[in-house]
Amino acid sequence: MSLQAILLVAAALIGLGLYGALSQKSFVMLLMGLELMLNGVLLIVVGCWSRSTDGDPKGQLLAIIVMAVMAVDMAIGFALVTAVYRKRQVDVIEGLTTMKH
Amino acid sequence: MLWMLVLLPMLAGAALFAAGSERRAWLALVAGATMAAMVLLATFAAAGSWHGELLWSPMLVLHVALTPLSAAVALLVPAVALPVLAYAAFHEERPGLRRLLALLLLFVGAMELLVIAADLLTLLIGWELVGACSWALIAHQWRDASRPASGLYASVMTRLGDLGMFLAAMAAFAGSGSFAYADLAQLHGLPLALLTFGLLLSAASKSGQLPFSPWLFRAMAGPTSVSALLHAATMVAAGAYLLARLQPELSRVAWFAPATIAIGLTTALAGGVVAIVQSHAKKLLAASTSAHFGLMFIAVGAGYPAVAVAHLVAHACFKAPLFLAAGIAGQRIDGYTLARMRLGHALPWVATMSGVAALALAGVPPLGAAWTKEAIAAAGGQISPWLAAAVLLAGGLSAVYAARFQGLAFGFGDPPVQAEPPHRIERMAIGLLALVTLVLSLLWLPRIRAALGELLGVVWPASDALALAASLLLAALGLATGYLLVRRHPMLGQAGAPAAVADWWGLPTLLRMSVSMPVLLLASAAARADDALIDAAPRAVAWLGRRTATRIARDDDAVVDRGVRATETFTTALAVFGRRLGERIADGLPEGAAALVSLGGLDARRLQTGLSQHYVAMLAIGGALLTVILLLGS
Amino acid sequence: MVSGTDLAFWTLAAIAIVSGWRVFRTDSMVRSAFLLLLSFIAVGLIMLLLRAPYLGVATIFMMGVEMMVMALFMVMFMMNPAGLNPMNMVHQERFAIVAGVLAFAGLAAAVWLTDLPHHPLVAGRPVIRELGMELLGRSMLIFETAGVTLLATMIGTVVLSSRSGRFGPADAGSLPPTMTPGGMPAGRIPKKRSGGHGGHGGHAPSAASPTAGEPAHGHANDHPHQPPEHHA
Amino acid sequence: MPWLGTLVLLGGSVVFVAVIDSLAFALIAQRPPVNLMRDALLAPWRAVAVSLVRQQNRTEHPDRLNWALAPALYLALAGIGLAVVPLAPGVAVIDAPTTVVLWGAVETLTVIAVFLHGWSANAPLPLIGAYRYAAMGLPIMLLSMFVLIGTALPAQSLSVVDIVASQHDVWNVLRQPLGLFLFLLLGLSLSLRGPFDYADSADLAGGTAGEVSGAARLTWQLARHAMLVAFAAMASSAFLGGYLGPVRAGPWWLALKMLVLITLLVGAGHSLARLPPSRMLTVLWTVLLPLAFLDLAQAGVVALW
Repeated sequence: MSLQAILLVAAALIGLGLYGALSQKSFVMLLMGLELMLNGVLLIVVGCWSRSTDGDPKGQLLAIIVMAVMAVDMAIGFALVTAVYRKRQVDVIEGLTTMKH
Repeated sequence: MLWMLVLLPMLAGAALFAAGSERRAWLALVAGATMAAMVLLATFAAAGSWHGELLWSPMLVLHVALTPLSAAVALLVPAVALPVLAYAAFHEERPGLRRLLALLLLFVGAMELLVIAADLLTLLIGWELVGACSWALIAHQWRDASRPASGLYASVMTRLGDLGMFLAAMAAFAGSGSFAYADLAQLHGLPLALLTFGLLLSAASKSGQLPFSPWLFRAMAGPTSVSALLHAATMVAAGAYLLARLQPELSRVAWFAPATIAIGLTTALAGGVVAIVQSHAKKLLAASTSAHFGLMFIAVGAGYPAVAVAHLVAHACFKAPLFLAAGIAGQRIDGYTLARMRLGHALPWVATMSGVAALALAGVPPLGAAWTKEAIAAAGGQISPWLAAAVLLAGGLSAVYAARFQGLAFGFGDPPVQAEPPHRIERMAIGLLALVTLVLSLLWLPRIRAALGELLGVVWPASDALALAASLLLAALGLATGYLLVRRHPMLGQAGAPAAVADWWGLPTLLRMSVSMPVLLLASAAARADDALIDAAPRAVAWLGRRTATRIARDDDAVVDRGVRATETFTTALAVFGRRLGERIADGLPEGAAALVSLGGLDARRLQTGLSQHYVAMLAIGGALLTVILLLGS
Repeated sequence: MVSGTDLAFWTLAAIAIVSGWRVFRTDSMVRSAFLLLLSFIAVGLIMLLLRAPYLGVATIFMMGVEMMVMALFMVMFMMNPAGLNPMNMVHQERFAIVAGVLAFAGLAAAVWLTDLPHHPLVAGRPVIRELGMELLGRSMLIFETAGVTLLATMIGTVVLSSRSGRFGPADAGSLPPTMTPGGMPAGRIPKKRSGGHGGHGGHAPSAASPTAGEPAHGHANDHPHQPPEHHA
Repeated sequence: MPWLGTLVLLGGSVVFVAVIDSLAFALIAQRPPVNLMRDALLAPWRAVAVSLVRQQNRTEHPDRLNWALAPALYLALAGIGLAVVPLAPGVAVIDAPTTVVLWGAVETLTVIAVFLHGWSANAPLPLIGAYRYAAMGLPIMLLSMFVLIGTALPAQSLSVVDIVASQHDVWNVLRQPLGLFLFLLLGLSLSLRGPFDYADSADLAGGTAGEVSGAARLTWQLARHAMLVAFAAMASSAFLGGYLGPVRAGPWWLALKMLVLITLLVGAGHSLARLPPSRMLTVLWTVLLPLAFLDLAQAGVVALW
């Protein structure tokens, strides 16, 4: 279980997440893609903390912050989805066409 | 524990402000209870000789401690503030009342800090806090634009003196490496002289001595209770108290005593005359404050700080009720012009109490203030009989304006207009202070006086029967003169020369004439000299340069012209060529660029699809590009 | 030679990646959510292997809640509530695949080409205590900032998702779509206004309680924001 | 061998739960006299036998995998929950420094297990039960975590072993009396019981378990009982001093406390009425959750003092 292996797994998760975020039509699935990417980020942080920092507690702190970011991302994402749904009865990305000048 | 004396009112002020209630009774209760607690605390502190230290940094330690003298003042401050604050809660206007009370509490706390300070740094902190609070208090009714200006004026005036305080603190630190009073004894020579100069300057400015006196008039813009507190026990008292507290150290400088006496005497006499001709009730009292603090300066200069403090206490006890009474009278007629008052019928209780205080101001035995004035005269007499005489004369002057104040403000004029009597609390506040003034009469009893002297550890100056008789005579004469002035010239000081005198002998104008105008004149003269002298050289150089240039131009025409003709021929040829090929290039470049940009614009517009997934994709591509750029950069 | 830890790691890594992939390859969004949760749990267990016990368990704990909420939202906003019909909802898929592969390749190359430092955690170090000390000690400000951010998020979420009653009826945006153009909202029974009793017809129905007393929505009390029903 | 002890405890307590459940049912539903042998001691076994021979139910197009896995997950979670509880000083199957957080994860995943159980049947009533349970389970889980943090404060540790040890002088129920009450509500919710049974309630004709029968239903009931046992162990460890007792600390004290708590919870589950879900949600978010904050603040003050 070398650091390289951990980072490779994280890279795979990030790649999968990016694929999901780009390819999914549903807002909620898009959010899932983002979450999967953050999952990889979390793994990178914890892996680097455990393997290359002598266990500096700041690494754990960073992981906690990443978790907070995940929570914020989810909450705001769902709130936006709800707001969009209320306004336009839309739950897929294609339905939202007003974002241009 | 001694810090509590400072913290208690400050915390109470903050709590009062935060609590948010505007009810008068509640405000009076909190402020009064705080002051009562402080009186108790100060008593315990004096009895238990408390002291405290606060380690700010290894270099800076804040000390507080009580000497007998400072204990007396520390006790006086809350004792006077108690009735004044209660009065303020019921007298002042409703808007901002909570802020006023909170600030007053803060003010009292700052004053206490100043009083109990045992080193120059603590003193400086208290001093600055008092100054800041006074600014806020004078400018309390800020909706009237003139009041913040007055506050600023007073603040700047006293801040000028504060520079002296900074100078003193720096000198002390430079000389002894410490701020503590206890280490001031190590100072010698220049640092000691600087310390004395600085402290004298700041004390004179705070205590409204000449030439700083005018700020006291401007300070009258504040509410009545603020004036009462300012003049009786805080702020103004700080100057005289400071000199009395540090007199042993300062008197080691030879010129300290003469300088102090000179300042004090000038202010006492000039202030007395100003008060006599003043037509504004509060300003009359303000001028009298300056005069009486001048007397205290004399006592300190003569080497009797305890006498100065005794007079400070007596003065606080009669000046506060006078201000409070003036406030009630002023509220009744909506202004402070003495000639319009004559409220003896309308306000019998207030008039009586004010009468007691006015007698004390006049220095009529057996009131305590008379004895302290005698003591100052006796102290002065030890230096020179003339000084004693001058003090007695100043006392006579105060009898004149005391009689004038009482006669004009609370004389019996027109029958009273039916109006609501002052609030019970207001009357009680004045009554309480007048009662204390009466109680101070006990000072005439030798046994009490001896006991007090023992308590304070001082010897009172020996009194002189002749001086006492002269004083009585002068007081009687003064009262008679004042009465006559009331009868014959009620309008005195409203116009003409007396009016000019009433404004501190035109000192503010004088300051303007003697300081600002000369500076301006000097500046313009300097500018003119600059033009005439310094500009001459550049002008000469310029003239020379012009001459040379003309010469060179004339010589060169021949040579240069030939070259120009040749150039013309060449240029013509070039232009003919350019018309054929250049035209095409010059047109083609911008047009081609414009076509490209418009194409790019159209393409860029196509990017804006309004579909989020495309934006997300662009974000991803942008992120990737950024990464590549960063990689290439490293 | 393969140790037990290595074996566990590779197993968990495989679970994390495969379930992460299946998230976007399953027909049901609920299954997607729980597959994502499985991926998170696998990563959390990997964290346990990396001697980060608090972070690992906290990840599982937090993601459990988050994915439950996510599943609820899925069901709320998608076509088939139970999520058991086949479906494929993707766009620009080729581009997405290329982007994902490129991202992985780039990151993998970076990992491969970098000389990674190796200062592993010393065994027996009190990592949880250290984390606590860090959070409530030197990095208090950061931690508090995160807290304030979360608070702001809560407020923002409520503001964004609550009904806005300012420009029209309170439920103007939350009515279900119509089945026919210009028709009634789906699932609504038109209010019968029989004038038989009393006959004061000027009494407009209150917009605040549009569903009150409608038997078709008797169970709507459980779900204040009833999802639209698609009878496709 | 702590795991063996834990297993014994689990088995015994599950039987006890079944018996006491039947007894309570008999006492409430039937007229006395109750035949103790028939109605309490043998009734559970009879139910087991009936379940085993009954045919498996089928629905249209269910999610078979999750349907089968959900009861197993539920049972496994109950096992993990019980495993963090120490049987004697320092003796627990899982003795890690973060077992309280692990218990929180168990609570969370329980919500998911129940949701999956209802959802995967692909039938309306189980699905409604699943939704309702998810809506109820999240706030009550939040609440329980606040309460549990309150018990971790005096121990200055996130380990259940340390929490029990910290109650040597005074039990946590005395330090935060409100906490035990709030925590017991979680127990009702975790084991789908009584006033907090929004998943499998009778008004949904059995809710998430409405479409299962036979061995699958048996497993599900077993898991419910096991979860109640795990919860009782956790509650008695976190609030009532676990294995600690006046004389000779040991697992018997834990067992005794668990029996008391189980009896209490079963009784409450049978005798208390259920609120409508919307009202219960209001109560949870606006009354009970603030109460949990209050409890945590109070526990904090006590811990500091």
